[in-house]
Amino acid sequence: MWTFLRRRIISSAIPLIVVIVGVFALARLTGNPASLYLPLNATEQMREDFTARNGFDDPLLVQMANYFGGVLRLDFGVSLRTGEPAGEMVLRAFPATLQLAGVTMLLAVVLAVIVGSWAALKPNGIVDRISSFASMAAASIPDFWLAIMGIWVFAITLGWVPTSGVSSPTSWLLPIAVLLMRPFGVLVQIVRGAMVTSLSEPYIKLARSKGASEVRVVSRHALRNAAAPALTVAGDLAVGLINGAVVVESIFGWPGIGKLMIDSILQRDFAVLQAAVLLTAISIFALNILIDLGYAMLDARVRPTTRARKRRVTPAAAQERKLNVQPTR
Amino acid sequence: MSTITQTVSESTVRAENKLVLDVDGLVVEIRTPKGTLRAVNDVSFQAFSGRTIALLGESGCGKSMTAKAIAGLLDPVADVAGGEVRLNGTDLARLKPKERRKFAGPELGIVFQDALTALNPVYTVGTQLGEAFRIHHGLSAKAAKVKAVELMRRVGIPEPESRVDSYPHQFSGGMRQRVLIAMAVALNPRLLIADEPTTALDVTVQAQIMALLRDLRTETHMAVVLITHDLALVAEEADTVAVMYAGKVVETGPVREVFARPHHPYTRGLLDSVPANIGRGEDLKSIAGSPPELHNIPVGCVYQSRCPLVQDICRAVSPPLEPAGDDRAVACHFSKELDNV
Amino acid sequence: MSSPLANPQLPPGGRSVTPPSTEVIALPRTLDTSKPGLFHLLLKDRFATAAAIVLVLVGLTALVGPTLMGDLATQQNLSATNRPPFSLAEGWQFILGSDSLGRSMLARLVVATQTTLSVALPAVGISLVIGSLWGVWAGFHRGWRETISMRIADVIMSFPSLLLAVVVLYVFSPSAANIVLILALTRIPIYLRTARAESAELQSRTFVDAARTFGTKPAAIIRRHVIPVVLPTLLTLATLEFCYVMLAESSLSFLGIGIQPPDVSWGLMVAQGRQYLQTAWWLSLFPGLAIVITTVAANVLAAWLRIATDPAQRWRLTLKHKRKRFIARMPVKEVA
Amino acid sequence: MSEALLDVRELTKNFHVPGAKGNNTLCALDKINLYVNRGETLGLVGESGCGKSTLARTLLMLETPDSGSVRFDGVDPFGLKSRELLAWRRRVQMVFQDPFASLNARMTAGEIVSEPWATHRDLYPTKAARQARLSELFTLVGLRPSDAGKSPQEFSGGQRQRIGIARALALNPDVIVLDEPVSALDLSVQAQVLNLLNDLQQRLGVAYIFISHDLSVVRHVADRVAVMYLGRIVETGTAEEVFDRPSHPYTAALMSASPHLDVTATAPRQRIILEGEMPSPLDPPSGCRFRTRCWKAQDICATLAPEPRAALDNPEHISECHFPIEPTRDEPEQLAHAS
Amino acid sequence: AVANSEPSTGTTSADLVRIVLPQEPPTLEPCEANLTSTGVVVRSNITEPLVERNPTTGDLDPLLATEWEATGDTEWTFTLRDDVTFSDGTPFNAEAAAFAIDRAVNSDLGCNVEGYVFGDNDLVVTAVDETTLTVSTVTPDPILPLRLSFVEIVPPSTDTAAKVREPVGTGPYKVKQWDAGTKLTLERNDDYWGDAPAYAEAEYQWRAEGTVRAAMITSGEADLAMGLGADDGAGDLGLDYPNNETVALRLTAEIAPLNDIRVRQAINYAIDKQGITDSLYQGAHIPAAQLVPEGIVGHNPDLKPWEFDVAKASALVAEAKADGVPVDEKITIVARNAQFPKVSEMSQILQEQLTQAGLNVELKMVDTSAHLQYQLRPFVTNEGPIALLIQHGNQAGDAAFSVEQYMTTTGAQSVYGTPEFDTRLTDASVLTGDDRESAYQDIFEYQNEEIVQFAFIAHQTGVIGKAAAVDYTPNSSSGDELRLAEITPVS
Ligand SMILES: Nc1ncnc2c1ncn2[C@@H]1O[C@H](COP(=O)(O)OP(=O)(O)OP(=O)(O)O)[C@@H](O)[C@H]1O
Ligand SMILES: Nc1ncnc2c1ncn2[C@@H]1O[C@H](COP(=O)(O)OP(=O)(O)OP(=O)(O)O)[C@@H](O)[C@H]1O
Ligand SMILES: [Mg+2]
Ligand SMILES: [Mg+2]
Repeated sequence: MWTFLRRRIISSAIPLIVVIVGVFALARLTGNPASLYLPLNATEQMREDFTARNGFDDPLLVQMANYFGGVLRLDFGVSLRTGEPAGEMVLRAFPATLQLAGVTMLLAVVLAVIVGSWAALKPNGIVDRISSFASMAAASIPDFWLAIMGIWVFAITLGWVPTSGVSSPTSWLLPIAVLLMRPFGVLVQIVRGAMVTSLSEPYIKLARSKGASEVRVVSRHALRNAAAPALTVAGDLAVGLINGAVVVESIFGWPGIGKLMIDSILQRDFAVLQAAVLLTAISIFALNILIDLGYAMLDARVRPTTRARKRRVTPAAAQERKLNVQPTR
Repeated sequence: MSTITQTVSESTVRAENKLVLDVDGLVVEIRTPKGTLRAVNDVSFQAFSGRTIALLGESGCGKSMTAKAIAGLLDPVADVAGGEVRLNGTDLARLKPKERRKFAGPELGIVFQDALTALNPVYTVGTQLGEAFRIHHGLSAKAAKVKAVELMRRVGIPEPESRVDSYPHQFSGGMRQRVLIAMAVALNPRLLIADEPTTALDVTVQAQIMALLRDLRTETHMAVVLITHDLALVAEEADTVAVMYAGKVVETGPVREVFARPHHPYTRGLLDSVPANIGRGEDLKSIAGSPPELHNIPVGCVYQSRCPLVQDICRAVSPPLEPAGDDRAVACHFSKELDNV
Repeated sequence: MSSPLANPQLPPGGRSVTPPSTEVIALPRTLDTSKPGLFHLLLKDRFATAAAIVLVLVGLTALVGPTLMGDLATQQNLSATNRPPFSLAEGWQFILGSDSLGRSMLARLVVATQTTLSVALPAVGISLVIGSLWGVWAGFHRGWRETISMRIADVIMSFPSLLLAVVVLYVFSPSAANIVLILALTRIPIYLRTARAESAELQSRTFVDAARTFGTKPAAIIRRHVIPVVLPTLLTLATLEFCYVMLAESSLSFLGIGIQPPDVSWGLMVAQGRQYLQTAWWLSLFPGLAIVITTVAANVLAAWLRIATDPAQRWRLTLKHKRKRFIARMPVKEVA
Repeated sequence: MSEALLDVRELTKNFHVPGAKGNNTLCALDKINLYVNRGETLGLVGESGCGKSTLARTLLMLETPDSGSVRFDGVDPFGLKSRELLAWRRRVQMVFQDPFASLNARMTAGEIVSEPWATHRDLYPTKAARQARLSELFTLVGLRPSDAGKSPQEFSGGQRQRIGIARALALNPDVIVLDEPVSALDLSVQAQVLNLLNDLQQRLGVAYIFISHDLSVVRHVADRVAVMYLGRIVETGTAEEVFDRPSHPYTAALMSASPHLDVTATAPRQRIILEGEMPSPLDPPSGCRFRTRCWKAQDICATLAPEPRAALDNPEHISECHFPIEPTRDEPEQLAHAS
Repeated sequence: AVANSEPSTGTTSADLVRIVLPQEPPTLEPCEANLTSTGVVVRSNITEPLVERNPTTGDLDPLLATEWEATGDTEWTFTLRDDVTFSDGTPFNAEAAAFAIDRAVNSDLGCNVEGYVFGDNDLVVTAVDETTLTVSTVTPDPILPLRLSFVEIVPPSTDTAAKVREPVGTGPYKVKQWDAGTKLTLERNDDYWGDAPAYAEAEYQWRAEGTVRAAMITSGEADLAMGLGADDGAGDLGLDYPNNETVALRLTAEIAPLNDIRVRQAINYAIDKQGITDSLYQGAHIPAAQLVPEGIVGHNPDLKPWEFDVAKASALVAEAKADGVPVDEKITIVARNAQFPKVSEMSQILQEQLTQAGLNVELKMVDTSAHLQYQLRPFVTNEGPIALLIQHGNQAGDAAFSVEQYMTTTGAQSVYGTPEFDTRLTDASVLTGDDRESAYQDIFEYQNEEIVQFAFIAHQTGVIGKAAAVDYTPNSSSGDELRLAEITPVS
């Protein structure tokens, strides 16, 4: 496992550098931030001073070299906007995002597993149809709209939760509910598909042949096998949450990394942007590695080259095989 | 056809062989886009303790469907539409799922056709072997594991203590098949259904597995329903045979007699297709054509399109399975004439 | 087996009198054609039919809507702003109310359909084509091509797409084409990864090996054997992505970097209507509904299409509801 | 032997198995020697995983060998460049085991059979010529030319295998490698396909390498037989020699293990039931590879790999064993059953 | 006096006033307090200037300085209070004042105040004694005290090399805690020299969405919400106040077709100012005729907004066209996203109305950074004629601040001027009293008649959401400096 980890970490390093270099270059394309940070009638001299002070007049490669040199010393530069070290700002914002994303994903997975499994028990049944519609609709509502609706209904009209902020435990409810929608909607589809597949696998019949109850069959046999595809998709969705809860964070005043990132983009606060991207990219790569580990834990198979002699493949058997590999929706 | 089954039973009940399974007029229907079709059409046979009955037939003739119907494990698209499946006198087909589960394991064990994929890949072999004890005897995980080791030893898996924590993929095909058999016989069922237990295996392993099954049968005196398409295997392993064609049983009887003197042209055709009996370079006698599609079964005899003896009556009237000598029965209008062809 | 002759399945008159009627099961003769037509199948599924109708309507709206209502959609009337919907007092064009500049909501929704689709469809299309071809190529050849492609996918996935949006939209110009570009670029990895996985699996299939034994070139094998097989999966994915892209476009609008007024898209309408949520809910609700309905319809239809075009799954669509238990248990003779 | 159509010498193929612990080199083919003459059938038998398919795939250049040589009509195909290679491709074709997996379900039967011509355009340059040849091929393998428009799902297993055979014949090859062509088929269909193959050989003079694990089938079709075990050919000879007077214990065990349709036998047959299973090719036994399951194994078998040895009475009957079975002395009863 | 059932968060007590801002202050650096986002928290709360402009009367009131007078052409002398200490205990004296002015105006910090209020020239600041301070300029500056009202006084311990995040000042409050990203709390400065403010603590939060800020007022989570729009949903809890901001289109009058004054006039005629204020701002905004609103020195009360007359506009365009002016040339309206409520709607109206007048108009919405490229020198010149939607706020109360920036030929934000106009402007800047007032009034009239660089739209009205539990009367400077001391609990 350690060799696996080492290999993965090494193989993630280059993409990571590419991401940072890309962000670095793209950010510089958005123009000199001088006018944003200097008084409206700043003189040419002031502009030049500003530019020189921040090293924006160096060739891009030199800037990059300086930056990476700093990163190696854990110096991520200073925010143009607040004058704070960018690293500190990012590390402060990141836990908020992580907590939000973590709780959201946890809930999404749990709910999706319950709803998805239930739907899979009777493909095309009434539960399936309803949950399919509902989850799809949930996933396609614009999040900011839902957020403001939620504030209006639950905070103002009903007064159950605070409108926004992080002041009390109840203030988690709305952001999570809003963020939950898309992961939940997508995951329900995936879990359902994987469960339909899993429930038609031969080992389910085997479990039934031992007299296992329906609950046992679903929860112990089908679910564990359906977990792998769901895990992969959940990983992708979590990446989305880590990278992009911008809208929800800015509406609810959630002091997270998404908000910080968009602010630093709009404010051309390059050091903060780069630090934020670096941190999120690292955590995304780490997440991917975790998912691979989780995958291995869920399923002991290393995809061996066991190749049974395929004798007498009947049309029905061929058909069944096909059914088994393809989730219906 | 019930008369026949009775005659069979009378002759075999002789010693200590008791009737364990009595399948009577079983009908299984499958709902498909092209309408409802009968994969198993009025199938009757019996299994006796300590004996092996083989269900023989070509691919798609309904063997597995019959097995699954008996075990109550039909796919959602298939239904038992008629007939009875009595296991020690209880009609399984009429039981509620919950009651039925009580039979699965202690009374009836089944080894599935797609054996190599039937084990759950994410649990250790020990966990899966112990599951039956946990379900039916309420054993703890630890006690179940002890039982699992015992079982593995019983089916001849070397070093069971160390292999009990292995995952299925770490086992070879033959070992997995042993595990599956172990699972099926875990609770000493009175009936074991083995659906093509060795089709995916090498001949050398097949020999091992069949030896194991024979030993287990002798040991626990269970009744075995062996499903296969391999004539030679039937010849060596089974006491009686039921030859199936397009969802129907076309001929039954003691293996030896049926193979020596088939009464049905289909049985005859099958025997003639075996290459071992023909020398190099000569043409084999194959059965021309192919089985009818289930959704398009003709009126009359199911075998009419391939039968060398076909006459007008075959196209109009389906021949019932009727007694034809000692312990034997055949569904053919012209079984008498067969020997003259 | 005490009384075998009392077998209830035997007709009372003995089997020689009446030919057993258990042989032929009543088949619905109308369904004789070996392949029920796709359209026919569609009509049998109420949900899929409804979805198809919705999509056809949306498509038609996008095509002819702007020519019919283009002027109406931009006609401002500052003295009749935020008129509530479902009133004919101002004329039929204000049946869905008017917006904050007194424009007809109906007309704007109609015109926005075209913009929305002309962003979402090309964005999905471009990323689908590029991602799929690339993924198929990478998966087919395995080795370094696969590794590098996957790393590139990683890079795109962990790249802040908003930055890209800001760069493209402010540094270049904020046009629909550029939004399409960004959305397409950032979604390429989705297809890339899926296509790669499927293609890597396919390249070891026997029929691909067979093609290799004729000396067929990889490009030809990909074209003939790989793409047709992965296409259904990718198309299903594309419909899910269609929803994502519409939402992403609306999020961009929320941040002010999406479709720029006076162009109008559903996403932009929701984004701009959000500040009127308490005073004029219809400004954001209707376009929001349009997004939801369209994506749900697209997904329902895609799910259906996938099953319908898959010979192995097609049967699922034609099944009637499970028969009641008592019918299933009826003796054979009564079935016939 | 020099005029053999296909001559394989010392062919070795290793796979690298990345996940495996310890040794990760899997020796799938270990110094294989065999030849095929024009118009004859070489049967290749052995248990699953012994390397039969790998050999077939290597002969078809789907895998590259690590060492050894393949000569086809005197040329080494692995040294050929594009145009010559394409020409060579025409002469060796393959029929696959699984008639369902080897046909692309999204193409029609006609498209499948004419697929090779898309690459070999000069073979039948005009559309009419291709059409004519297609009909001819369909007729040849016992299908109706009108079936060309159907998709594979609409055919039965035997018919599908016929399509596969027609596709292999499309380029008019000299050798067809048949990798378990009938093991997926039902008995009655198997008989039809075997008859077809026999018929084609007689008419076209094509040579077959017929891979199977079913001894009765091999016995029926093969002129000569090679028995493989764990990547090595342990015994070769004419079909009669090998089947009637097996010299390697493994061959004997194989034959003994396969069930027999012998309804006259009164007592259950005595059998050699081999212990255990084939060892992992990642970690083959030292010395003789079969020794772990061999009832005749002695100490020398563990230390010294047996050399190929010709039988006393027949130089073409070669086996690799320190203690070959002498038909006269050894296990007469078993051999009686095995024959 | 609680309007709404209280959710679990926070309580409205006399101890705490909760304010929600549109954005988090980047820093609390006093020398950048003229930036709205910083100043709204800092000014007159944490730090104080020497003198303070009364937003209602426009007069200068004493604060840390008790008296001031011009003691020469270019010199002003200030008499300072002697009873003031900074919140960290250091005493306030002329030394400290001189330090603070030096730091803000003469240092290399690049303070925003420096550029915004003082331009290029440095000041000479001398502490004569403990309570006397002289400030000299290079050229005579009649409004120097007004300018100095922007300089917040900090103790000499303040960093001179870098901007500070949490300053020390003499104000009624001091920073208690800043949970960056989440909230900022100020507490009462118990050593404050003046009257103690009503609230012991003030808590700032920030939400980007106007609707959310309004919702926090209605749900009782905040007492004051800044920067609302008319439709954000504050309802009765929203208080309108004139915020000194003026919205206008700034026309690149040197690029065809905008180089023809008839076209610029046509644009002015084409805009339905009243319609815009009525429909978008529920009549709260006032159609504008000049760059500064009432209450600013130099505002010309006689100027009437250009009448809305599409026919006239079209006629002018047609006339210009007949003279060969390329009126079909594309004119781009550039506006900044989220610059003020409904900026997008307003832009769309403008585009539509200019189009009605027969012009070819496109709309481009950009972000702040990009907007600044258009707004400031060097201007974007390669995109053809541009009508930039500007929002100008004169916080200082004197027209000089506006015209210097927007009307002189070299003004940082001025794209057009004439030498004659420049002379008028220079002359006006050194005048005082009524002369000054009428000079600027003339200037505004002159711009409308001869220059027409702008198409004025409206003087804006801000909306502050105010919970029923607090008393606060907003004034024209509320948006830039929200004086906590003026907030009191409802008794
Ligand atoms: N899910 C299904 N949908 C439609 N038809 C089915 C389904 N399952 C089985 N069938 C059909 O039912 C018939 C009987 O199938 P069954 O599996 O019992 O055959 P079998 O005799 O076991 O064949 P084999 O020897 O290949 O296992 C076949 O014709 C098959 O095509
Ligand atoms: N691509 C591969 N990579 C690694 N190992 C392989 C590969 N292909 C085959 N092998 C291994 O090589 C050995 C021989 O395989 P091969 O497929 O040739 O056996 P076979 O005799 O054809 O078996 P079967 O009868 O099951 O088809 C096996 O152990 C197999 O696992
Ligand atoms: Mg079967
Ligand atoms: Mg093989």
